[in-house]
Amino acid sequence: MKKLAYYPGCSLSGTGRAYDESLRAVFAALGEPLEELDDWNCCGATSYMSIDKGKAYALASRNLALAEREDADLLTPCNACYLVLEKTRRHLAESAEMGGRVRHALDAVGLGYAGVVRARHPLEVLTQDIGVERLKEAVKEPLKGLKIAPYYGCQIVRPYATFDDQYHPQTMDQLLKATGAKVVEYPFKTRCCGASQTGTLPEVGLHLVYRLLNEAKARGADVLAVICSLCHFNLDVYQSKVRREYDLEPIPILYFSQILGLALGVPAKKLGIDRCVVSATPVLERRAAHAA
Amino acid sequence: MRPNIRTEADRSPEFARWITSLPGAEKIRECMHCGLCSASCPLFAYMDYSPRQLMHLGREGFRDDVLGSFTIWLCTSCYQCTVECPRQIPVTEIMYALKRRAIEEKVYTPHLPIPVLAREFRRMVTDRGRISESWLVMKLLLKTGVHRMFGMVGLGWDLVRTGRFSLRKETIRDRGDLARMLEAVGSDAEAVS
Amino acid sequence: MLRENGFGSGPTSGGKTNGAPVNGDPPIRIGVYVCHCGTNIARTVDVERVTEKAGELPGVTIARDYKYMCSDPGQELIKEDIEELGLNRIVVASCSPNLHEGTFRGATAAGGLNPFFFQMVNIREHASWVHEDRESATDKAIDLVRAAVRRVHHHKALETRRVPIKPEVLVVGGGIAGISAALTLADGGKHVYLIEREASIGGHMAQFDKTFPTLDCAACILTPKMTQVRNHPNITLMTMTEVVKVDGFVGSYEVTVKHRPRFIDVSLCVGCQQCIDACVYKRGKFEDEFDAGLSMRKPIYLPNAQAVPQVVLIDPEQCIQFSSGKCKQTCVEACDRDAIFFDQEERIETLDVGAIIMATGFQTFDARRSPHYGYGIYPNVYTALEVERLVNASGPTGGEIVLRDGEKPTAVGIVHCVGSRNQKSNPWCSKVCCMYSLKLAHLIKEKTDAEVYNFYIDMRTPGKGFEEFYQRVASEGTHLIRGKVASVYQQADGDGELLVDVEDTLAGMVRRIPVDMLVLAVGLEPRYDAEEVRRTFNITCSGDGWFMERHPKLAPVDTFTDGVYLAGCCQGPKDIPETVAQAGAAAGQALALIGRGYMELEPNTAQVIAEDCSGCKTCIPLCPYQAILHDDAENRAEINEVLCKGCGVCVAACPSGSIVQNLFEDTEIYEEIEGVLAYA
Amino acid sequence: MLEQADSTVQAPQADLTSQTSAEDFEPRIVALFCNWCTYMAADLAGTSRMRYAPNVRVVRVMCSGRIDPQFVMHAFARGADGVLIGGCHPGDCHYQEGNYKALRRFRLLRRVIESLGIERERLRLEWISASEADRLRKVADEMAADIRALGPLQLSIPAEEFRNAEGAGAEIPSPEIAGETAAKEVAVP
Repeated sequence: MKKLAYYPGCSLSGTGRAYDESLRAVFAALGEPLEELDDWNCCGATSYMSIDKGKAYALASRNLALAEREDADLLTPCNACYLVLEKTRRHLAESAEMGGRVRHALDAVGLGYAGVVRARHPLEVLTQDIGVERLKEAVKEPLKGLKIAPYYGCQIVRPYATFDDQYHPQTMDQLLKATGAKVVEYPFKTRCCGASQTGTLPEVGLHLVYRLLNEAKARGADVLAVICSLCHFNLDVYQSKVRREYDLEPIPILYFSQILGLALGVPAKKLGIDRCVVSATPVLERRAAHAA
Repeated sequence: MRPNIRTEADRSPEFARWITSLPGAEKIRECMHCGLCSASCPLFAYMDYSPRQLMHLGREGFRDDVLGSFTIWLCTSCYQCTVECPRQIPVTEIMYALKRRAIEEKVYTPHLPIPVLAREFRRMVTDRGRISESWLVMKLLLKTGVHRMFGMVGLGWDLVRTGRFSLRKETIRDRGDLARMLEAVGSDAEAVS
Repeated sequence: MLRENGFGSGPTSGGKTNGAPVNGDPPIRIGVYVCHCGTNIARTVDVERVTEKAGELPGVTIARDYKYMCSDPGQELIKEDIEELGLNRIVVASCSPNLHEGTFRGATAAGGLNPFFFQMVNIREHASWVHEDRESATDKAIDLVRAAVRRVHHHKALETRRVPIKPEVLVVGGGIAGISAALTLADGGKHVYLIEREASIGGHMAQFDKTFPTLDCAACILTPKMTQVRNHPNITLMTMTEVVKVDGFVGSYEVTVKHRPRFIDVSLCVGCQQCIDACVYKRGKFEDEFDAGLSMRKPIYLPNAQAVPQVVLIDPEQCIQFSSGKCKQTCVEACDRDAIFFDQEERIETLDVGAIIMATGFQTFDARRSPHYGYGIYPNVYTALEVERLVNASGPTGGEIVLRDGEKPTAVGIVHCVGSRNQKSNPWCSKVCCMYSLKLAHLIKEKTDAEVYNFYIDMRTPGKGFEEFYQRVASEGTHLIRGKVASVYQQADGDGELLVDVEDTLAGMVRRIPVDMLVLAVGLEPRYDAEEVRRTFNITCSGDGWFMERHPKLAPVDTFTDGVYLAGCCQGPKDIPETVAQAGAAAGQALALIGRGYMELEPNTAQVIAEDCSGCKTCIPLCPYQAILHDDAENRAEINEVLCKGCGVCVAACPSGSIVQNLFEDTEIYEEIEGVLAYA
Repeated sequence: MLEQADSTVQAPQADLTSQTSAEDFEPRIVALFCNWCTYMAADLAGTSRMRYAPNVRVVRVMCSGRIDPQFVMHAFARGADGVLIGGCHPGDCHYQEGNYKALRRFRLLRRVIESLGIERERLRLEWISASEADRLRKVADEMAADIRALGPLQLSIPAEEFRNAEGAGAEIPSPEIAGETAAKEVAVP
């Protein structure tokens, strides 16, 4: 397995702290502790691309160059970061013009980029490199009785990810099943959560969030598992607003890594379970009581 | 309200040439108007023109209709349209290009928070190399109307309560390097109108 | 004359022989004719300049340009010039030799010359149609004409060879295409081997209920044809049979076929089906292929009610006797004809035929490849072929259109273009889906009175009576919504109801429509093994995988391999009347070929110049047709002209340059190369 | 034989020098196409109205296996800047396996021409089936561009030696010209 440099991205040090905490805990529990990429910078996300393409690619490529210096691939938990970094890698390979401009810019600060660094998502690394079997063996507290709706969001399956099916992705399903939990059929696995529109155009974003939550509820899910901090933000933090507008029972939103962490026996505190606005504790306690 | 009739004088051949010269966008000439982009778009419900109509207006050169459309600001880059399009039109990338051009030409609705977010985002990344989400949100609210902030109070408290609201200003070490890089990469030729 | 130069057969000098007598023959007098092809050539190539330049070339007596050289007056021109100007070589610069070489050889012969004193120059497909710049296209045309003029000096009088043609014809595939072709040939008095891979003939058409636009019953028109095939004295029908190898060439193909065991003696079984009743399986356990998996059958079964031959078969993958060897064999007991043989084995046979008709058909697009329609995930998403079986009175529901739970649907969506018109699956239009979707809309409406929604991109109804049918279905109140369905999902609390998201592009809005049945109008595509079959028969596939016709307009049923013809959907999507028409055309071509009894072969064979051959045997193993033998007494190679196909491999390999190929002599090729390179 | 050859290598050198200025240099490419696949592809390119570089001049043979290495040498000697050989894909030969023979000769021939100082880009073998008109277009365009970049063919060896190579035939190239490697290659069937 090629060395991985952990690229948390900006959200994971802010609103997405629980994702950062739980990922580090899970990888440590599996004997592969994460090493953070030194002095990484923001990938640029969708906003920067909306203003200046060249600068957006330069910004993202600095991270690729830093990883290349360490001969590592980037472990990228945020969907948006994953997409931006993969898109940058491909675009620089395909476009001689942009490739030239970006290399020139990297050159100006003594960096180089030959194009061998890939962005890799934890789902991919956990299912392909570490393997579901190894995870299964490491499970200490099987999550029997917990019903989970797996939500992948958009940018991880479209348009660049090749490690999973873009209509019916399975990697998170496999990981969650390995914990002993039940994965419910969820048709909106890859629908958009509204991204930053919840903040910029609340009436638009909230409806998208409502549909996702309502469907999960209707499918009998106890929790909704996510893989992206922006999805988490929308589904969790905005849930109270959604419930003010629509009739909806609360449903806690957990990062898939938090769920894996619980199964691996990591204490809830270390997984940031208490960082959910919609508390997951009642659901988890109910399940534990039921299982006992 | 603009009258629902257009003459040839409303068309900008330059705009049509520009849009079809974007990478992959020559394919919009092959659009067969199946509407997959529109029907698969999660934000369609709020759009004035459907993505399909926007592509068509673009290839016909109706610059003002396209750049003035709300649609381009609603795109969240979920790439569903790009993946679905039977004629492989890179709709999402075209949306990006349209946003860039609209910002460049300053033709978007004032007070529309999306371009403001984009600009503030850029400023913060350019200065510090990373985004401090709490600061970004606050700036956005200040720039686009204080009234929104009141609705956000409960939300902010939720974040503080769960330890997710941080006023720390995130930054990278080699800020000088980053600035030099962004300078050296030059500006986009595409944006020239 | 080149031979005199000995080892190495160096080329002749540029102008040395041009216009001068060759070996004491009369002086070379060449006529060059440059065709405008209307504006097809003249638009891009300066025909006058080409003609003028040609006139200046050594040996050229006359150079003319003409609007349409292939027309009667055009050919007449050649004929008259030969007679009046004493021409003895002809060059025509026009289209591809694949199109009109025969025509102009004919004109040359009509003028009294040996037809092989002719050379054709392709300035349409190779110049005017592929270039835009008039000057460079004209320069290229001039170069090509110069090459031909230099080449034609060295042409010789040649005779075509005649070889006899075997009168039998092989038809591959027993769908409506193969059936029609076989019957036409058999009625014409020719013996036909009709081979079919499945256990019954009938193909896809046998599965359909009604046919558009007339709504006549498919079985009623097909079954009599199938019976005719079985009873026709000139047709040998072989089911469960596949071609494994094809040797030989036009007029004399040797086809090796493999008969898969049926475990039933076809000559004994009368189709009474008592064995099926007696089978140890009390009811069907395996998906019935003919019913598109909507009903269950036993391991011993009749392919379908109208099957021809009316003979059962056993699926060895499913029958207990084969898996365990310990079945009670109740079927054997029940058979009073003693027709069951568990020990039947695969059998190989060789058929000698003069011509072959490919009628291998199509397969429908696998709807799972477009996962967003939910086929295979939601039970009430069907393919059109499944619905054909539901509608069919002899189908699994006796013609009732019902959902999996037996309920009648109240709202049905029909999605056009599934798998078709999409760069990610099949870019082509499958041609029949619009019409069959309208037909299903009509039948569903008639039988269930459900709301029917047809989701189409473009409604394509060009055909006799098609537009009228479209109008009729529209008048019946079917919702015709112009837009492609983007997603289908089943609501958690929706009673199995499916929600369909589609942009109604005419209204400019997205509509979310609940249906309880969704029908996917899957397109047509080449069969999964088309590439393998193509190789077996040495024919070509076009880029999209369909078998390729020799010429899209003028030879639509021929292939590039002489004596192999195409019928039906193996060449591209077609409806039934078109398929039948094409099958007739293919049969007609085969009849024309074998009816003549012989065929003329291009005289491009190779010969050994005996006195130059050193007997090194280099050429002998190279010949793919074993046409070269070694004469031990004389120690030299000898070519059997009857076996030689004229590839020229031996010519290029001969170290002593002692093999020559007619029409492609070294000198001729050298002159051509020099001709295109010489600066004017 | 030498006398014969003398008269063959007439003017190409002179002609070439007269048009060597880089801008207006248009490569002359002789294309030797088999009748069944690549010639058909060229016809299809025509009926499909594809546009490609006008530098290619097609000479038709029945099979790529008919192509005598001397045809190629001769084309170079007479001023071709490039030679393109087109045949059916392996396994698709109309005459079973003539294209394999073409491939064998091509490999050898490439070494020979390289040892004569002719850049390898100037000789190309492509499998193009009757349906691959688009591929033909691509190859023609690519080759024209590649050779335009190389400039006109300048033979770096004395004409006399070149004639020897040509006369000897590339099936058995004379070792002093083709080099030992090429000579060894002959021994491999």
